Amino acid sequence: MAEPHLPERQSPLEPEYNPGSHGNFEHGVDVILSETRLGSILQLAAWPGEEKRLIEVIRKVTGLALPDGAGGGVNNGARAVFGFAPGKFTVVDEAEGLAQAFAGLITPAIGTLTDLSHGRTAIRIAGPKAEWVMAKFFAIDFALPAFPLGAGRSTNHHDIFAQIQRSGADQFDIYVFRSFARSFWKALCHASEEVGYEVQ
Amino acid sequence: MLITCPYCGPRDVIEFTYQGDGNRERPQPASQDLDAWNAYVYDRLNPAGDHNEIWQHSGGCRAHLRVVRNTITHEILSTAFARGGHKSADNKAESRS
Amino acid sequence: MSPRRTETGGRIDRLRTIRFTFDGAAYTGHAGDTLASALLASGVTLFGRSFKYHRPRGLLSAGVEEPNALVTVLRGEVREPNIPATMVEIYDGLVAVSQNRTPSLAWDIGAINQLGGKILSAGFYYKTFMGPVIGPLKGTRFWMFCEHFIRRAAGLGKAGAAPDPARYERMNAFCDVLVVGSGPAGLMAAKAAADQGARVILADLEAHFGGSANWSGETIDGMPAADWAQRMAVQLAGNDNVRLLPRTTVWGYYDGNTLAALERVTDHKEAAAKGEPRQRYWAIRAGTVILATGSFERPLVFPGNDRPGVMLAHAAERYAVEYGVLPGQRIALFTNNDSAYRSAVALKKAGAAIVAIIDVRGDISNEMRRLASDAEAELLASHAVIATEGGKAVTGLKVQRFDAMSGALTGDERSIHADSLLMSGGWSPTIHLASQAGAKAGWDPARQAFLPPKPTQRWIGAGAFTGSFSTAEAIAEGRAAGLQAAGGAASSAPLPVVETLPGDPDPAPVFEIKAKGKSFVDFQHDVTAEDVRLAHREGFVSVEHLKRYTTLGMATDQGKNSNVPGLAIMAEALGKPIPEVGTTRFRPPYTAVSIGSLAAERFGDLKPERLTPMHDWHIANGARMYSAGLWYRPMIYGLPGETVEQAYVREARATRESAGIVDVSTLGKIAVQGPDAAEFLDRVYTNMFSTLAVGKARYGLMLREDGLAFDDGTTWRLGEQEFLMTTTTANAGKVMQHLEYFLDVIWPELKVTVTSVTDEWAGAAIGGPNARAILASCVTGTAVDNATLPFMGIVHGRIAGVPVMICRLSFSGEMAFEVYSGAGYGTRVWEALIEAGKPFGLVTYGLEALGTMRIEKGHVTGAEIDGRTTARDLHLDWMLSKKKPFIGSAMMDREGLIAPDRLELVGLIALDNRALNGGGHIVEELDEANPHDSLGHITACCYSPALGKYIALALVKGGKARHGTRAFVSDPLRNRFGPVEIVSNHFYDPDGSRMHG
Amino acid sequence: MAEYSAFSLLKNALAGNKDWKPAWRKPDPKASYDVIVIGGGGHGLSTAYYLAKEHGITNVAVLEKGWLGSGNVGRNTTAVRSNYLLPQNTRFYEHSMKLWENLSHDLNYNVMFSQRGCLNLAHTPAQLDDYARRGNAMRHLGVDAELMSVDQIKRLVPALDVSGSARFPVLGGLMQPRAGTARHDAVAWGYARGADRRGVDIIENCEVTGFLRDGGRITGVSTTRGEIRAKKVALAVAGSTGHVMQLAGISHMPIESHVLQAFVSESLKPIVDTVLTFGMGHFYISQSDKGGLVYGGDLDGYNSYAQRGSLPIVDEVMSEMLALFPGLARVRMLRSWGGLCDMTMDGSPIVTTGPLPGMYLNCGWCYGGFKATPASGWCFAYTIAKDEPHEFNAPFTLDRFYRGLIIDDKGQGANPRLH
Repeated sequence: MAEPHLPERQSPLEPEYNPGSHGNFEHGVDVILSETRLGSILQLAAWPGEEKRLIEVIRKVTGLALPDGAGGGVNNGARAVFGFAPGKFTVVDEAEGLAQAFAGLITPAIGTLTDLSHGRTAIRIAGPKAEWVMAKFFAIDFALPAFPLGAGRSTNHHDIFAQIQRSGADQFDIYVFRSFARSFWKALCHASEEVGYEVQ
Repeated sequence: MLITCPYCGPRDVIEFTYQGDGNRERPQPASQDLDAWNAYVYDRLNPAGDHNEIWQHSGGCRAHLRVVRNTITHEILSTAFARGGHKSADNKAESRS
Repeated sequence: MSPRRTETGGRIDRLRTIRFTFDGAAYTGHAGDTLASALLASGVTLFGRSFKYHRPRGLLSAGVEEPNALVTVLRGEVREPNIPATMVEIYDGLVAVSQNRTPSLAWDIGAINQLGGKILSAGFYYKTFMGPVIGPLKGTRFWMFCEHFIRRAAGLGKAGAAPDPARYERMNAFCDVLVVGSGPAGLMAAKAAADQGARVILADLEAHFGGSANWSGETIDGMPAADWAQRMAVQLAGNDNVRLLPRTTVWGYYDGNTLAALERVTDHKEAAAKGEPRQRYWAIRAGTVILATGSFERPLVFPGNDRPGVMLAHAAERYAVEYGVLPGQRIALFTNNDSAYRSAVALKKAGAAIVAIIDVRGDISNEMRRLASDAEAELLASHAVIATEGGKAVTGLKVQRFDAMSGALTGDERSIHADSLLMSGGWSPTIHLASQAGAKAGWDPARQAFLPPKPTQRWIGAGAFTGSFSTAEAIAEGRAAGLQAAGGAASSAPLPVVETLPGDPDPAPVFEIKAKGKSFVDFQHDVTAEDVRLAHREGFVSVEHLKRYTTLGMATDQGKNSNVPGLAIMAEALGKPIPEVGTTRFRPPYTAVSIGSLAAERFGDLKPERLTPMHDWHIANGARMYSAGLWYRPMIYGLPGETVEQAYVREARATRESAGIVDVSTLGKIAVQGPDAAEFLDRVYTNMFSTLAVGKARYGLMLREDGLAFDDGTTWRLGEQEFLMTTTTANAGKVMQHLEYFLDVIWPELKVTVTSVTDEWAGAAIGGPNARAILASCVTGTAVDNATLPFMGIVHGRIAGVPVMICRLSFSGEMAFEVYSGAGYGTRVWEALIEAGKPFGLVTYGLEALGTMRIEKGHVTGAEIDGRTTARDLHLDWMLSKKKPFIGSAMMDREGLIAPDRLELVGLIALDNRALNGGGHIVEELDEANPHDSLGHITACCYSPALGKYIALALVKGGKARHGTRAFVSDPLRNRFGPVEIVSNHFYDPDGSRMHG
Repeated sequence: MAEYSAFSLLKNALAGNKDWKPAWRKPDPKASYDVIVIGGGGHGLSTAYYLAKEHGITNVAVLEKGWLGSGNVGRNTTAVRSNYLLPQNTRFYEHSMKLWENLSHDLNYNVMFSQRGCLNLAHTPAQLDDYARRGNAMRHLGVDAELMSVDQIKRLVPALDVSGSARFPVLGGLMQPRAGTARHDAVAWGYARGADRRGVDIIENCEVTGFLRDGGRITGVSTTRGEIRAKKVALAVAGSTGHVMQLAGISHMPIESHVLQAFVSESLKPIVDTVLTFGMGHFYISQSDKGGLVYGGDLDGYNSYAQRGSLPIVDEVMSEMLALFPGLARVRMLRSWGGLCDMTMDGSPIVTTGPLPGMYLNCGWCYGGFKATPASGWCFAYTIAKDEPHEFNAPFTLDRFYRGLIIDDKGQGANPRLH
């Protein structure tokens, strides 16, 4: 059932989204901030014991093979998946309609699918000081050995819950609740001023 | 204080919500034994020493954990998913307190 | 003569002159100076006034333990009070002022307190100021009258009201090894750990790494120790796995090897760079901590020991060697141990005359005698200082023969002319962090000091911290600690070679010289040896009683100088050894930390703002916003000149007459999915959900485990195994945790997932007689007529080209619909509805009108479900299923929850046609002068356009039984009294004909 | 023992302060007493004082495991108020307030009770209505309460940010003018001296290690200083109630022990002249006579007997403080410490006979212990002396939870960390 073409979604960041260089950029831009505006953000959950079957469905639909282990994940540019809780995975796609691709495959025997494409906002931070800026918010270890490429983490900054995937050696994708996204974005920009940042 | 979530690894206590005494047994839903309900809702084992507790990793994976923690030193002796079973294998809190 | 800058020497940059002011006078110093060293170099000896007696005080120390020289640093209007001058690095334009003096530091009227002398002894205030038992000053009045003046006299610096424009930041850090302190022990530890490949953080509270190496005058590996330290620091800086944190005080040792540190990032700079924080608060999770925090030199307690010019010996050495400043020209030293001899040699070398070394000990080693003669000092063994002379600066001192065993003074007094008196009472390891980490310190009778306890968390000690006071020991222990912390094997490689002056680390057990005059133990708080003995006499003998009764150790230096001497004096009074008096358990912080640093990134930004998808539309269209928890919601969309009441009455009336629309996106929404979802909801709600048909919604009520009402809302069955639960805005998070708890802990066998989807959906509720017509004109893909969309039915369609889900339910009591769309389309759908509503006069309404219409309908919200009410209290007992157990069912009928005198929900109508107030109480008999016998209170109130009356909901004893009776509103807080009629809470359209259509 | 007064102070000063006597004796325990009070904190000492003063029962021992006043009486933020919502609490705390108002005279010890008021700030209209409900409830019980406007608040506390641009602007507040602060240690010492002067034995460094029984009846205690018998054994060990009740064989109680941290800043010239609470979080502040800002916030939120706090609460409290006082960012926190709170299932205390024969129980003070000190001791003494509660403490039974007669001022249910 192909959806008819849908209009563009409104970004929650809009009035505060100011492309260009900011902060202490005269000394170099050390992080780049952007909203990735993904078409699909899904939560997939498997009943205990059904995780392997769910992972197999994810591979079939997205072509992404999840590595073993808690918080494991993988990212191929357009699509990404990572575990964020026992038996639970976030699967994203640049394109809309990923939920329909899973329709019928996540059977009641396996688990559930919840579409959060509107409810979560994806923010990317990239650059040599990405770890430094992230450490201002989250009490988790962002060093590469502790937080490997592709891996996912669930954490929070006070009231703001976040899922984070490392999508590059010095790049993180942060998923926050849409209603909090603007506040978090403002705080992220503020914290990035020290190192100089560019909004793309 | 750091609590090692079996899924997320060691995390700061700020990510967790305390859900109290983990030794309590909820009566069967249809039970009319008011004493048992009262004990479940109101009474707490409150030892000075090792204690079985429930914590939720509310700022992380949101799983509930069974944690054995010393209430005097705050040392955490073990953590496990609450889903795993009803009590921690070695109910130290009751034997030591 | 006075202090002066030496011609050469010191680690300051003599080519760079820095200009600053102190108490309005202009001074200069050099780059590398502290405010203390620069002022001392300019001849300043008077730095502050003490707390109680306002005695003139000079520098006691050169570091973080300074109790006397506290200043306020000004940055424009922003004030930073109580900063030790020893910790202020000067910069061009620095403005510092002295404190606790009127009108000036030199002439302070507060000094009159010194005349109070013995009346103002420890704890005197507990014994007086109680005032008369009768008359106008009875009770607390006389005390409060006195207190008014006491408060103004007390206090040190002044805080400001101007908001601090600086930025503060928190940084989360992780490392294998955290090294605290960068003296020779810390440097060796950091190097050894780093060489093993460990992630290392090295923190030191000073601006430069090196600790004692910077002023010890020793050589390490053939080079001056300071150069050796610098070379080590440079080497460490070159390692990727090492983070160096200068100007960083590790102040707290918390559970789980979590340490808190404060980095002063820009305090020493004229201005911060763009985005640069003033201070950075490091929360460090360390695998192992190496405590190489060194030790403090202790003062000696003798009469006049607080006169400006009396200083700790090592501090003078530091001023001379590190800053090129001599505290005096003619220096005398008073000691109970060997370390002062090295100080004497250093000061002599820097150009001062050493007039005497007064040592309480009789048998002085030949090595020390040689050092004394190197310093060309007269050595007075078995002597003690019994007085100092001078006004606001030392001009001389008196000594007498002293027996260290008995403490007896004998023989003639002798005067010595000196402009500086240096003292050394032995050394106390800086064990604060180890003590914070959880264990009790142990007394070492040889060192006459408390040594660190056995570790209760993962730390290793090294250097003077452990009582190993020599640099050679520090270097060996540092390397061993670093290797151990990083998991490396012990090394037998040769250690750096230290060349130093000789010295025995053990002092004589002499803390106090008992002679006539005030001998200070706690300098800042003016606690004297006599005060300690008074505390003993009155029975305040345990260490905590001593502290609390005399305020010993409660000053800004936290007892760093006074703790051990105070205990020693009490121990002597009790005739017990020192450890039996007790040891102080140190608590965070090690040194005072700015409140701004702790608030960090939340300073000026306490809580995030939660915004609905239509937020910007509301602002652009004149909504006045209401802060509800973290959310912002429209309160009214006021027209020019309208009052709040006029606006909500217009909005509510227009809704009832035609149609209105309100943003309901903030309602909590939880996806409840899985094969057991219906069963789960049956257990969670008081009423049945398994019987709900797909495509229908039902109003549900939840109780807490204890049987009281918890939350309510509608839940929609979207599929056989898929529900969308809505909760009240305020309780969304609590309900989510409640559900998760039961699924995870109580009923893990249920196959259900719950997911917060509050933010996934934008919600608009459109209600009123024309609501259906408006919808019909803009919805495609579905009909919205009564057959297709009956009451509590759900349909899917499109508005403005985007998918929407519409449920026909009503909070306003009108024919109403909730329209949900993906949040990214929220504004688009909202605008389409507004456009479609134009022909019908659709109004946007806010929380006030929403509240008005719900009061008219008698629906409950958080004001009534306040955690103390039951379903019966709220007349919701019809929702309590008798067919199944549910959470709270077993507990809800206990005697206290069904008692006849409980508060019950009723409606009220103001009979005097005046507005009622939320929180007003209800009484049977009005007594404005002495209100009494409250029956209950108003939970919500409004002007009802539908009834043309001021109405309210209230919780009132007796409830229904009072319907139709008269009572009074009694609101003394707002002086609102008047008659009301008690009626049913269902004011308007009680049989629901309007919403059923 | 000498009365304290300005005159005695002067006389002693002229004598070089050599003649002052201990504020209380340090006796060895006797073999038996009429009443043993376990716990030499504020409540235990005030209980002993009022047993002697009001009921003439002077053959009393107060047993303290450490130094007198080492528990919460010396670890609190010193606020005294009776601004509760529910009448059971308001009546009790108002009785306490009346005792406070005359306490320095009563004890001949200046406890420095200063009625500088307690102001609860409101930040939304709904909160203001909520406070009005509470204030009116107080007024209907004869307790003072008034609403303050933003302008009045600004005049009272000029350093407070009352600008509309604050994240949570101040809309008004509920003031209890008779509330205030007292010098916490002085309360313990004053009661100790008062009880001692009436013959009570105060025995420090005497830890109870078990209970003596005759059949089901409690007949005394074993201690680190030997066995001591008594006709009545009264517990006033809030913070350690769970632990001590276990010694009596009662393993479960409707109580959890939690850590509450408190903080003090360096001394400042006067800047906060009342007791102030923040409405959009959990923060309260006052300023001591010495000039330190004394403040605190929420519980750490988990069971603890450690008297040591955790870092997240430190950050939270400071953040809330600066939301109210942005000018204090450069002021420095000097000390932090933790106290152990008996948190009950409804946030209200337990002062009752039993639960075992011969035993009397005073516990569950949650945050309210310090301000309750006089009334707690007064009511507990009454209950011990008469074997029945006074009407002020009659609602504070142990079985009220089970019977649904809960006194839940905050409406949080059986979740102790939220009270």
